[in-house]
Amino acid sequence: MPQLTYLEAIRQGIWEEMEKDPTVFCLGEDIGIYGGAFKVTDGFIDRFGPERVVDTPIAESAIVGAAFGASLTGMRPVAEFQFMDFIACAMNQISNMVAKTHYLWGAPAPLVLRGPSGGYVHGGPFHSQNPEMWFVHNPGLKVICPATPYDAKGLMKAAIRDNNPCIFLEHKYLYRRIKEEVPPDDYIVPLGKARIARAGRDLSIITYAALVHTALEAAGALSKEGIEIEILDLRTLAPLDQEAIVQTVRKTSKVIVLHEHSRTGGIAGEIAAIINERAFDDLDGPILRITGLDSAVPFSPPQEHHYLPQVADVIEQARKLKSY
Amino acid sequence: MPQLTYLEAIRQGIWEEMEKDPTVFCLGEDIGIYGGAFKVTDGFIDRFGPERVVDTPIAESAIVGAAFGASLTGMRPVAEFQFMDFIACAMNQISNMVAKTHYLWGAPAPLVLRGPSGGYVHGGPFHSQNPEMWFVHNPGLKVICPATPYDAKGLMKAAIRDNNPCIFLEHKYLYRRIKEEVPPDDYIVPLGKARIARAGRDLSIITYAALVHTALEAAGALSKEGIEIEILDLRTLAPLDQEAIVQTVRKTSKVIVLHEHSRTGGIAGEIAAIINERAFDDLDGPILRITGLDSAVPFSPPQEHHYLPQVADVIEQARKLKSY
Amino acid sequence: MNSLMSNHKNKPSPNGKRQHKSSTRTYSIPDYRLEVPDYIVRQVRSGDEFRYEVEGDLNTPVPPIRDSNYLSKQQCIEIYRYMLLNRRMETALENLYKQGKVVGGVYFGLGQEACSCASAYALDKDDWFAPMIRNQGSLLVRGFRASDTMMQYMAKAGSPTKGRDGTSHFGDIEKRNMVSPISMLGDLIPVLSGVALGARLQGRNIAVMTYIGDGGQSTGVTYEGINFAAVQNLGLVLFIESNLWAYSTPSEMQYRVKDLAERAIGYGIPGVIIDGTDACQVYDAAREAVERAHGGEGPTLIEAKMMRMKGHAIHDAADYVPKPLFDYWKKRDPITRFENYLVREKKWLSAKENADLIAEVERVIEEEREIAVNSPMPTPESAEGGVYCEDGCHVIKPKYGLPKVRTTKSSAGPKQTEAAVHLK
Amino acid sequence: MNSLMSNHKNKPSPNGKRQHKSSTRTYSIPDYRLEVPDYIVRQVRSGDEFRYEVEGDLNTPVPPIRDSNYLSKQQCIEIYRYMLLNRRMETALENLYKQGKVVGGVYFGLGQEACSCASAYALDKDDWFAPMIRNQGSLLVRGFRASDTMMQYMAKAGSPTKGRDGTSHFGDIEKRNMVSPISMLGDLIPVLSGVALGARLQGRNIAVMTYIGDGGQSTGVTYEGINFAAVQNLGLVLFIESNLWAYSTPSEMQYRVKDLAERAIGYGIPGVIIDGTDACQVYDAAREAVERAHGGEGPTLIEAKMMRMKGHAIHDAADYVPKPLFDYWKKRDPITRFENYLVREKKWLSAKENADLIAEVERVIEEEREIAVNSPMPTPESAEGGVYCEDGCHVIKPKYGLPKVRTTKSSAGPKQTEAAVHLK
Ligand SMILES: Cc1ncc(C[n+]2csc(CCOP(=O)(O)OP(=O)(O)O)c2C)c(N)n1
Ligand SMILES: Cc1ncc(C[n+]2csc(CCOP(=O)(O)OP(=O)(O)O)c2C)c(N)n1
Ligand SMILES: [Mg+2]
Ligand SMILES: [Mg+2]
Repeated sequence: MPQLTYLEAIRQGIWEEMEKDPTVFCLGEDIGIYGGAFKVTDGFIDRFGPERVVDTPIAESAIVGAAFGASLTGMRPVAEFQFMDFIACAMNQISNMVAKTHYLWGAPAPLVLRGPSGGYVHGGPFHSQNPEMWFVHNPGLKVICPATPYDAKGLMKAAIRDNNPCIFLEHKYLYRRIKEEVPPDDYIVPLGKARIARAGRDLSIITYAALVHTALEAAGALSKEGIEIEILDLRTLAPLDQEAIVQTVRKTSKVIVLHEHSRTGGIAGEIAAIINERAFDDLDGPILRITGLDSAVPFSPPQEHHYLPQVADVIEQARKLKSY
Repeated sequence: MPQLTYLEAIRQGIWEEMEKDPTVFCLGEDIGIYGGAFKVTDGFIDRFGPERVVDTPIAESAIVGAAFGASLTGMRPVAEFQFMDFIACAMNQISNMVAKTHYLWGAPAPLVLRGPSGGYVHGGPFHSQNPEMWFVHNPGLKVICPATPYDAKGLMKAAIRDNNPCIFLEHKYLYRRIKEEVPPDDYIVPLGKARIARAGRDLSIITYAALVHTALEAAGALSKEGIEIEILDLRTLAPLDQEAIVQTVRKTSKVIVLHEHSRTGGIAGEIAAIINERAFDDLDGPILRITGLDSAVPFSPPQEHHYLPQVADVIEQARKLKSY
Repeated sequence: MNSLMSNHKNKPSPNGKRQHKSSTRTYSIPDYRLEVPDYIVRQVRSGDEFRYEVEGDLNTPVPPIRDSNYLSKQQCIEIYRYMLLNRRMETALENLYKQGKVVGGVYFGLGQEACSCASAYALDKDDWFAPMIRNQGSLLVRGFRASDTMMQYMAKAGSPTKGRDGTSHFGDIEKRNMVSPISMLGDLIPVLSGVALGARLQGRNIAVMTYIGDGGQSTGVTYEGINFAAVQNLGLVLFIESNLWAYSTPSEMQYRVKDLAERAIGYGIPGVIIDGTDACQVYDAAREAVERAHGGEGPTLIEAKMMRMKGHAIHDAADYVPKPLFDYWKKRDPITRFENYLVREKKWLSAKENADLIAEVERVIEEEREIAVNSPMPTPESAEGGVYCEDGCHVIKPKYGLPKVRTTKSSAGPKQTEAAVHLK
Repeated sequence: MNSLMSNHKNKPSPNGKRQHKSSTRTYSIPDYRLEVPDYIVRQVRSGDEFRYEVEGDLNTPVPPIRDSNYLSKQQCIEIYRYMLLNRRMETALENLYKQGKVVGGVYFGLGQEACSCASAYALDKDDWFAPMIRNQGSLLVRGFRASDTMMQYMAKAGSPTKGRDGTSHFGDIEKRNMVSPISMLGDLIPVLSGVALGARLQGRNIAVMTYIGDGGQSTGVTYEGINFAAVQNLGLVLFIESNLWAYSTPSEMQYRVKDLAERAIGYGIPGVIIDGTDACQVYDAAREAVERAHGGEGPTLIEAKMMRMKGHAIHDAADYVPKPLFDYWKKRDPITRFENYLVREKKWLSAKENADLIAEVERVIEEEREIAVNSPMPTPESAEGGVYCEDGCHVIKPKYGLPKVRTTKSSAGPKQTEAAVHLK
């Protein structure tokens, strides 16, 4: 099986869907001849032509609006945000137009809004954001955050085939840093199903995207101390796999939620609430949060390092919780 | 002391600040001669002139941008959204321009973005929203949600004087429905301090805005059954008064969080996480959530009633939790 | 990529290099009106209060209807009938409101019926459209029933959104090709452009028509959408309904240019001005724009001048509107004028036929009202479900046929790029 | 409320009512260029690939510099010096990048130095401005040090944002009246308008200058901002930096009109075209716009035509740009041309003086580089704090004096309205 980077896996996922289904097309800024700021759609225009690889003006509300409009005619648009930070520029279009459509008037809107998110690359406050919670707290959207090349391809294909608007957050730190064997075949990873990234008995870390790898590294180190960590990779934040969350809590009774976006109002809160509701009696210690700080993401490497969760933070908190 | 409605109290708060401080001015759609869709600024233009009561084009990003720009020159703008639902149209300006300013480059941005939010008036999906969580999850903003006329005036005055950007959500259901004695003097209610709206020993309900009144009504009924509810009115969601939350949990050991916005990603999650972190051992039962459903707010009265938390829901959940 | 309409005249300057070149540019903005009103509205202080005042000549005679280049007698009568239906439906809604049967408010298109009805009348079946709040007449033309709109206002179970939304906020992607509006103004414009993009990918140049107010057009997304359609050469037919007011704000405070049609210049697309109270002008402009769309010639901006003849919604008495403006435009009532045109001028309808037609319309509206009133309220539980399109809830397929796929000799698989990228 | 620039000629039509009125409208868009380039860029297929191709006459001679109506010899030399500083600073940044000292990428204003420097040079001390990413020269003119920008790029503790942000993302509301840009394009425009609004409330008509690219202007917020300034008659001086590219996208795919200055028409404000590589044209246009602003005459849109002479940022080799375009614009290098003008044409600088000036600039940049390199990195903990402006962290007071308050006889207290409202 070929080794693919996370980025190549995403690219392959979109490419295969475009080959297979003529209703799939791409639009976004600089995605044509240039192939996108991160080269995700490199070569697409040569293969599929400018009709299906539409380079747009810099106008995020128009991009989302046009994608939505096209989806109403039965197309499956895949719209790129050059950086997910710019999704705020299309907030109304996404929240009030796209997300509410099916509930209000019954029209399916099978579109994918994708782009790079996340930090750890010194992108500064406007190129490192993790805006997922806005959309998790916006009924009608699916929010997808893959951690591995295999998942990235399979989730992308699932998102394109899904009949709902999907926000697909590609972690830019992972784009070229991780590689794994990815089947060249047509497979999907279903939306809404978490996966155990590592099994363990002592303590669960619930996380997703780049931090799955942080958690894995910490778990490796902790294992040497005899602490066996279970890592739940959520894969999608909406729908959220409540069953999987409850199961891992039942198994380990101790939970750390690890996320990159800023703490207050983050997904850790939602998970804490779910655990309270569904597994209150199974809990053997407080749910700990390891998260980004409550500020913008600072630019300077020492500051960004301090802002973002690190392996050492995970190890420290895990030790603390283990001995609670 | 004169009896004022919630709306009149807000109006008085802004009016007094404008009388006192010539740097305070208002801008927004239809706020001048018309006095605003809800008449909050009725008569302001006659008193303060069109220079300080600026009727703007329909352009929310321009309104927020202009307010922000003016604030950089030492003004204290108070910008109205005709409905808070339309705040999504200014999301980028708020999130990336205004909220990050002080952290990134040290400029204070003393502005207030205010407007009617909330349901219970059959406003339908685009005139009933509670967008507060987007801003709670956006470091740099203060998010204010008064429940009473007294607080509405005092919090408004505090917001105008605050050196940070404040999102001031006025619950439109309360505008003309509740009245209380409001001192005609200059007082403020500090941002970030919750208040006990009713003391009790059996169970805490943590809530804010219109639902404080729902909780009070339920508490009255439950009291007759011998269940004594403590009601914590958060007043501001950012900053969130963690101390007050922890104290009420310590006192009653049982918590219901009651909010109107849709469940997933709501403030109940954040509160659950805080309680877990800071009062885990004090908890004697799962934290229950009574919230809006995970959908848009439907228009039809029976549906809206079903969507929104009601007194009966509170009573039912409180009984359940009491006997946990 | 030249402006379609502009004609650049850069003559060399006479007196040397310190002068700039002759900077006169001429553009074509056809203005089909037979009368160009001349007044402005200002914010003025009067005593202790501010109010709006109108200044200008408000005593000009009512212009005639401009003969259509396209409409037959029968078609004119049909449009007239839709305008009557539109107005009677709104009268019925007003009554339902007074009877306490409406949830929320009622929005009226009074004075704008020609614009709603004659515009939508120019669309083909396969074209798409989206109404704004005042275009309740457009819905009738596109085959929705008056009871649909009435049930929306009454939040009935039988309404197109089953109670979940009100007013003209509903859509139909199956039969009538309508996108549901949302309250936020302007967002529909890129959406309709996207509909045209989708259709074109399926091999069809369709027209996509929507409306925006003189107030709503101030939103940035309006121009993102117009520009997108211009650059992509999509068949957007955008009516700017210049009805002088945006809620309580006169258009003078919304923009600084005389005619919003002039905005078309900056987008390199045709801009046209019409009298929005003249059904023939509305139809002709719409039809020409629709034909351009069908021919793949791109978008058209049509500014229809008229006046909103009631308040913003039923709660609003519009006290802020200077009375003389109402008087002026009342004389230009689109239905009265069209009636005169058909009955007196053209004699295409006898007085009797006209009376019969009006009676028939009233009968229809009464029947529709009955249906609407008799629809039950939705159950509370019907608030649940439908947030997502679950498996099997809809079959999604391209509306106009499978897109043709360009075949290239290009590599069978995606590139394996190691190119430099923005952030690593 | 009439368009400032338009001249409506509505002649009655010759052949009866079926024709529309003569629809020609003329506007003034002064074009100060001494050369109007004539080419277009298109997306074309070549073999298995798509690429951009330029078509047109690229062999025209380089135009002379247009004498300024305002600048003295000394001022010209000063602007020239800033342009040199601008370029050398960017060369230094490129070297720092190669030495691995820069965090993230580097953005260049190569080919655009005249536009950055001569525009900012036209501002008074009390005016405000905000740069975009390529306006690093403007910062120097406004009194920031080259080391400020260098430290930003190296994310140093001594940088204006203390490491929290990079590039030209910093501001100063105390001394230099600069608003920090954010990455999202267009949002600054309403913000600068708001600055002018704030100042006007304090009794001052100031100019507020900012820039937007031929790409960035496609954002809706750009036009919300322009319109706000137009309606409020605020002293916005907006430079559209038409440098042919927006990242990899040619301006032909960004909009469909020939000159973005034409957008001014639709906003009822003056639009001007200049050669952005000619410092004198830039200055004169900026100065006239600033004077309009100071006189309370409202906003001005200035389109500066030039070319981005490097990739989007340092990682981008700009392979997509057709080579002949680079060749064409290389001959129009703003610094070489201005140097020729000062040294050969005007003889305002001898060769020796010019060499001394260049040497002095290089010395300054080297000193600044030293300062910047020697600044420490911030501590990790410095990521914390400052999210809110806590009590006492800033004293907020009106910059230009307390606003004058209108006194009215109106009631001493607010109204107690029971008027009908939107939703109850
Ligand atoms: C983005 C946005 N901001 C504010 C509003 C509130 N609002 C609803 S209608 C309206 C006035 C619209 O005026 P106009 O566009 O001229 O349409 P008209 O009512 O005259 O038909 C306003 C301000 C809105 N719907 N959307
Ligand atoms: C709203 C928004 N969308 C996308 C981007 C990403 N982006 C940054 S610069 C750029 C190109 C800008 O081109 P232009 O405005 O012409 O400026 P230039 O680089 O040519 O100076 C893009 C697409 C952005 N910064 N903001
Ligand atoms: Mg209007
Ligand atoms: Mg550019």
